[in-house]
Amino acid sequence: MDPELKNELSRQGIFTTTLEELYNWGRKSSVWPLTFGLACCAIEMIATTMARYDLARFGAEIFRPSPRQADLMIVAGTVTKKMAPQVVRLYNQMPEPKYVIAMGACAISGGPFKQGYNVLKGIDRYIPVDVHIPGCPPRPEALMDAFITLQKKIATQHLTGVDRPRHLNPDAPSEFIVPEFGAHDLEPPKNLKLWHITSNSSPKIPSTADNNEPGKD
Amino acid sequence: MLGEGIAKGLVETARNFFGSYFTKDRLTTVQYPEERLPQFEAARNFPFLVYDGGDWQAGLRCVGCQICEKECPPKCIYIEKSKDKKPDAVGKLQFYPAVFNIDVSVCMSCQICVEVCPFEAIKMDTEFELSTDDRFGGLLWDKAQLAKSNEHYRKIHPTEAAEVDARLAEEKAKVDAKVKAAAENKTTPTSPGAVQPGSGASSTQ
Amino acid sequence: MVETADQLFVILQHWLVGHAPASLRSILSVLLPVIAILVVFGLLFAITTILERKGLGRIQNRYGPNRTGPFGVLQPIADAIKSLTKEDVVPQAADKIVHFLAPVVLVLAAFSIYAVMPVGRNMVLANLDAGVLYFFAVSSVMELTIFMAGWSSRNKYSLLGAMRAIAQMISYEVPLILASITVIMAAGSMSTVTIVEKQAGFTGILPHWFVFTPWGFAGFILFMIAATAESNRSPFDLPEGESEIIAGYYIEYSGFKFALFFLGEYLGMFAISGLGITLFLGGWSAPLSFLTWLPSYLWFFAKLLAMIVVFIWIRGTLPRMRTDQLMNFAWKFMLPMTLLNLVTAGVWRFLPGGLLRWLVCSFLVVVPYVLLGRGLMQGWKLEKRVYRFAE
Amino acid sequence: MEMIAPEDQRTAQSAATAKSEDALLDISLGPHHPSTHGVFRMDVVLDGERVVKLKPVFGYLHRNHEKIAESVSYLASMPYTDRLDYMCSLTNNWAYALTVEKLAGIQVPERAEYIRVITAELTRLQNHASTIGFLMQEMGASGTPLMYAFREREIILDLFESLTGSRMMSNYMRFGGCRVDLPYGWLKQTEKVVAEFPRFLDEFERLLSSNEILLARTQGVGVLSKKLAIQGGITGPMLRASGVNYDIRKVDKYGIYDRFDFRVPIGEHGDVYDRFMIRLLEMRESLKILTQALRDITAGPIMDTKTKIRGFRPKAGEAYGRIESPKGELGFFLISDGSPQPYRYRVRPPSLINLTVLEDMCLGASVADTVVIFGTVDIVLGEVDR
Amino acid sequence: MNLEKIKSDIEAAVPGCNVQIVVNGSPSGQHSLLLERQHVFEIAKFLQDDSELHLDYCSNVTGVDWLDTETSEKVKVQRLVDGVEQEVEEIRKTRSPGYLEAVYHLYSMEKKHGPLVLRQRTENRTDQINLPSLTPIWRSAEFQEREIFDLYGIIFEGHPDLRRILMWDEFEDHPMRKDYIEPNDYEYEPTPHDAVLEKSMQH
Amino acid sequence: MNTIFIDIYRPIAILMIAAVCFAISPLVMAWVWSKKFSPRKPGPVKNATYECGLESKGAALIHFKPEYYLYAIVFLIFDVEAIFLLPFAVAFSGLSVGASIAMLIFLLLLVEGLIWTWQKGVLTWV
Amino acid sequence: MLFTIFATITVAGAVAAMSLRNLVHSVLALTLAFAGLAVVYLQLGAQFIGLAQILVYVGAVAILIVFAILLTRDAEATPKFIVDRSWKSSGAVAIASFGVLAWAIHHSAASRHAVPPQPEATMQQIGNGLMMRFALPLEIIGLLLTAALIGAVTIAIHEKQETR
Amino acid sequence: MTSLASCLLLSALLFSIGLAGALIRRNAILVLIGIELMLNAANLNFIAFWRYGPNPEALTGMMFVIFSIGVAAAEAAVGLALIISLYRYIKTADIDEVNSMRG
Repeated sequence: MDPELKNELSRQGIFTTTLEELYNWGRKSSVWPLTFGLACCAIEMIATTMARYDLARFGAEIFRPSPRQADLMIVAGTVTKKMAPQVVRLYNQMPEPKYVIAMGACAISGGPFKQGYNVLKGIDRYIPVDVHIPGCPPRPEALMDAFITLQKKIATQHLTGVDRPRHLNPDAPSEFIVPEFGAHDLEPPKNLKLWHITSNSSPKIPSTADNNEPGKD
Repeated sequence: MLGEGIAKGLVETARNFFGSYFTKDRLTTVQYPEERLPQFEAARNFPFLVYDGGDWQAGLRCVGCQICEKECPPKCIYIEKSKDKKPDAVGKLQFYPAVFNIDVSVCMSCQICVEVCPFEAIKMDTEFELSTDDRFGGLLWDKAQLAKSNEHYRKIHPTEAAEVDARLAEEKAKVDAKVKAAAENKTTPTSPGAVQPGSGASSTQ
Repeated sequence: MVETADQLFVILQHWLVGHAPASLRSILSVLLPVIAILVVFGLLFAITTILERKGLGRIQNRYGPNRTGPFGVLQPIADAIKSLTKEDVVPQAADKIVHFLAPVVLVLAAFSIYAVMPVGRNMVLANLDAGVLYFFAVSSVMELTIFMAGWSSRNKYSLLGAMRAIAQMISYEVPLILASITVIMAAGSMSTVTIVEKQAGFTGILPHWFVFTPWGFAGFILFMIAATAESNRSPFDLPEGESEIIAGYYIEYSGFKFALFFLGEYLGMFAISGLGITLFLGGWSAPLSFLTWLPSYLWFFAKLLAMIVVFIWIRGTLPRMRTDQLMNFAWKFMLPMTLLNLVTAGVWRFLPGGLLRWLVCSFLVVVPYVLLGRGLMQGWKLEKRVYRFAE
Repeated sequence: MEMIAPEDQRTAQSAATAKSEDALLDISLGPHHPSTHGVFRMDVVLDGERVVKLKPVFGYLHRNHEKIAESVSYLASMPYTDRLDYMCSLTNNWAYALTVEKLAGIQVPERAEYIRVITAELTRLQNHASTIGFLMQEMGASGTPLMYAFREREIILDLFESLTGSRMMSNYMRFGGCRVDLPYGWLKQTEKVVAEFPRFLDEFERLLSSNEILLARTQGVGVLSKKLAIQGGITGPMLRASGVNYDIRKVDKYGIYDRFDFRVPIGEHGDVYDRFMIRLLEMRESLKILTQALRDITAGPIMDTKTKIRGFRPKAGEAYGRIESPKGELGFFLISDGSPQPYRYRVRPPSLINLTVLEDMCLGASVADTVVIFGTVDIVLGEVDR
Repeated sequence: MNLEKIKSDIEAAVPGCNVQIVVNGSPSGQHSLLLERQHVFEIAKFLQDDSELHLDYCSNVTGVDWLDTETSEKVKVQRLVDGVEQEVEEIRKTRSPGYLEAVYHLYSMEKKHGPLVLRQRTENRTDQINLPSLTPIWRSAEFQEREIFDLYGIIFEGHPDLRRILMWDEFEDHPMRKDYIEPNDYEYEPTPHDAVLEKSMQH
Repeated sequence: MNTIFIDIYRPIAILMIAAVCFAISPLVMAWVWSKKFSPRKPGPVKNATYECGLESKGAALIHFKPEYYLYAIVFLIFDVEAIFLLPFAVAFSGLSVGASIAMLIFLLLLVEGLIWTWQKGVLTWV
Repeated sequence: MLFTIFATITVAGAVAAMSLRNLVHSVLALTLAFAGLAVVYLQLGAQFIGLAQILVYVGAVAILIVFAILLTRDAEATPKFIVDRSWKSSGAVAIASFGVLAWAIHHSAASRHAVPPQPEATMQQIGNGLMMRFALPLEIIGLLLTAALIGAVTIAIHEKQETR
Repeated sequence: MTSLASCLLLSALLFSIGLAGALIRRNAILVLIGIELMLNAANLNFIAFWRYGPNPEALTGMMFVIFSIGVAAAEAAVGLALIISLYRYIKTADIDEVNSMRG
């Protein structure tokens, strides 16, 4: 709906919430995270729910210990290769719609521990991530910012149409391959359906172009 | 006696419950998006590059010496040194970073780059609202995103920035004096040929 | 005027029924209160969830949900919408039919209890002669549904939780019934309405509630402890002991089925609080004689809310007990105390009124409490300790 | 999809054979479990609800800290130590700095020592507070004690942030001192916090320490005998709760701890309640130290001027340094070959070694107790698995 | 604690044993005793039980990997033993087999002294990598020795439960060894570096 | 006779039917929603039994200790006792001392059983 | 009409209880049968009995059986043969007994009485009756319950000590 | 249509189902369930005869059922205890196997 028109209507006191908006409002106002802490960021995640920051204000204090009742997986901390299958399995066991916040550098890319042999270089190799929040660890406010970003993202999702989110699309997968432990590494080391970056064969060239290059001739 | 300790505990929680309506101590929540805690001066999150003056390309203090790149523990900085030189903050001709990327998805906010930088060029920002759904584009910051004015630096770390400014001014004075002395000795400037005509440094200044 | 306000809903019901076609009248006269029960207690559930979250928040020095709608009051609706649209996952290994039936039967049993709940003067759905027995009979079905939920999920934690739940609920059911029997003895009836009416009088300004007798007071305390355990509330929330067995018997439930468990649990809590109010706190009657002008149902719901607040308060304070302590407490403290209380209630009747009766009965209640309490504390070797320090 | 490790298969088989006899249930608590402090896992064999066997499974947070540290410079390991025991990064910093100082023979200025003591004791305060909070959470106390603990922790974290710039990952200490001097007004603020902290302790004690349910849940549970504690190399409050008087602050007198007058609380029974109370009492002693340190702190430099930050190359050799971190003896063992990177970098993690006796403490306890006993060990996975 | 005295005490208590003092060149002055594997158990028992030493607490167990190439580290340690004889050391440099080492730091909780550093060395890095376990004497070594087994591959004989501890059981390598090659999963590296690149190139 | 039966229990029956509808209607709504918009996507991992993120091993057939059963016995006996106590309690206000003593004896008999079980250690959860 | 419905539920529950393979399902079906029977009691005007039936049978006996099932673990793993080897003859006996009973009911004179009005059976009456006329049986049942408690516990506790 | 006859018929049906179950099923617990059903059938008879009998005021039938419930409970407790006891010894609740083991 046209936002101006909506404003006009709501100013006139007319209740104009469409089904889609109601649905999105319900989803975004009641996001129950999975009790799921991995490492350092988990403490900041806990701090976010504590009195000073109080994530509960957004209706998200019900940290559900069982994935069946959770909506949001906050991957808070380093995902090691030993833990990765469990993370993916937990994600798979969550019912749709489900969201993932990759909290902190480790969850996004392996972060400072990226060079470790047992550290997964980013959880988005295995599961789709909705919001990334960098930081090591991100402040509680930053996590709340990520949460608000997620809420905004949910609010703009469409119920029908081609751009509808994954959980409304019957063809989109809802569970992803769970890696297995191999002799040297995880098998497979990444989910190729999700991981779109091809191996940067010439790593000296950054993957994003620098626009404002003063010295480039 | 059975129940006494429980009663004590109940009194304690009740006191907190009612206290939450009266004292700030018992209601510590800061309602984040609207209310914010004041940032501490020392607070740090991710690095940024300081530039002087109005133009970020010209005023960038960084000389591309790659010390921070080497010292960065998680190796999240990527620098390509320029081939040419341009005058730096104190007016000395220096190299500058042709490419300066920081992968904030790796950065551990340890501030070591700031410590090791001899040019006061890289400082820690306090911005933390960086959540994005763009993993590959949104979290690799290039020079343009990293460059922030000295005024910004002064705003977030006033005490530290004042010290830095004083030190730089001193150095600049020293260099100026030297240049002056040199100019008195020789009429030609030190190395004007190094500045290429097409480079951003000379054209924008 | 006072009378009209008191009987407002009864009059409304009659008026509505009177305007309905004759063929529908009989059914409508039942359907209206039934719908009222569903709506009122359904709403109360919603209110309680938000009340609990905000109340716990305040206890914990924070706000609690306050963004969804004004002051966060729309939070339950958002939760409901979310739960409704959530995918329903039934584990492969689960016993699908029982898995489906468990929450439904739980809600069914929980709502059925309200049939005998007098929420106001002339406001009871069915005034059964054996009303209290009906209450216990129906609530005993809830134990079975919890077992169904835990067993059908085929999950180790859930089965562990279900067994804990049953063991706990059966252990506390006996004290619960025995504590209620004292009131039945005094009231001479099992009809909930009669019991409330027996407590309607006043001495001075104080009401004739059963809680204001030695055995009634002890019975009320015992009843409330047992009620907390029956409704699986903290500190007796072992069946869903989050820190131990993750989510207990409903670990495998998602979507609205999970919400139904929440609903059933809260309804059970309201019901048992309602029974406690009916039995000990004078049901719908006013607490002080000069307050009788307020409508009776208001008093009932005020008392119910007070009970809920106490439940929330306790939850916000106490850590959870352990299975063995819980069971020992039930059988070694609650059961003897309720039995003694039963005898006390008998003695109360046969003694002449006056101070002597009070003294004797108080003695009968307090002394065993002190002895048993001491004994239990010593049996568990609980003590405050003094520590030494090394320099 | 077959993911059962051979060892698991073995235990599964042995449990299966045992099952036919005694009908045991093997259940795993973790890696995703609300009260395993992250990703710890306990493979528990239950007889009814009694634990008959408990095998801790580690490695779910093995982040290769030691390997990474061996490939980066001495200085670059400092921020990594923050992430070891991420509840108390400042003591980790200190332990590492202390070891490098031993290795290279660096002297620390007096003011820096004071700052180290102050920050370390503040760290101890917030760590113990949150440990007790988490312990209560594991006992099922709906978050209230944890919230109170974190309320106080936030106040201390504010101090840390205003000093070091970060709430948790301080990266504050350097070989031969500290990174920055105390900001203006910090000492005053700290004094205020220290003066007000006892209020929280009193509140906590009123809320909990005489609560019958807590007494019942903790007294006589998870008893750790003095002998076993020494045998198992247990350190920290857990050791002292078992009746051993061993506090590295007193034994090694590292830093300037010999200047302060404080006592070491010693438990008698070695059960969960003792461990709980020892932590509470230690917080009071920490406050004493803090009061003295804040009173006595001297002006002066905060860094040893001879020490280089960049290009730091200690002589070849090795050193083992240890401090009393809130969780126990935190040691670092460094072997230098003269290059800018340590040849061997080893962390002696108190959390891991305190878990040695976990099974002994938990045998015969119920699942609920197991969780609580585990809570009193006070581990942080970052340190256990590194 | 006087290391020489301890050495002589040990040699008196455990006849026939051969204990060397390994001198530490750093200012820390923590010199260590190198034990040979036949008598380790008796020596450890003696250290624990001796009324004067009473080293009842094994604080730290460390695995160290010394490569068998002609590394300067190895030689430097040797040089410090020999002091000034640098020419002799050059000759020795031609063949210096690597070995794995386990370092124990012992303290006494009773007497409050320490540390005493013990070392055990394997014969080489490939096949003869067994060492006697000290877990039966100091239980605190249990997880640490398991960790060394996991990360360095030293097989501790007599350890009650020698399994991998940090890595998964299917894992075959010993990642803390100096010659371990990490799996190549640096497909995405926005800030590529020499060290990282090298690692990638190794595959 | 049916009329009396219907009069008494019809409200309860309607309440029960309404309660079932109350419980099932959201489930039906959820089902309709899933049909219309958000398809259910079962899968082998998603529908596997949850076990702390690990693959579930072994069947969830927990063999419980006999304690549970002992408690159940005691509970059953006291439950039945309550059945006898309830009519007594209703009639209590009109009863003589003798009848009350009869009930007391009945109670004492059961209390004796309780004490016996207590001493046997049945009531001690292990 | 209503009677037929509840009778059908009861019989269906009973049949299901006796024929389902899974024992827990059997118990759940059994509770259904008990509940149906309780409704029949209510219908016959015996409110107290009907509710007591639910309280005791659904609330307690069913739980007891569930515990027993879970204690005898292999019972839950459904065996291949759930019926006796001599099921044919046993079934015949059952059918025959039903035939005889049905025949007797059909031909009994009792069933041709006029239906008397609903008798009064208030709790008050039951209580008075129990305490006056049936005081002795009450004591005896008390004794029986105590004996059953002690007996059952003795049988079960024997095991308990053995397993220790 | 409710009448004594239909009550009795229901009772007979329940009794036969219980009997059939008790005879046919192999599991001892189910046998006990069958017996429990038969007891209930008897209870139903008592209630039916009390309701339709000549002297309902006496409450005899009802009292009988109250006591019968008590007896049934006691029976169930002891019976199941026996089954559990048996199971403990010979690890089966299967009556056939119990028989075969006894020879």
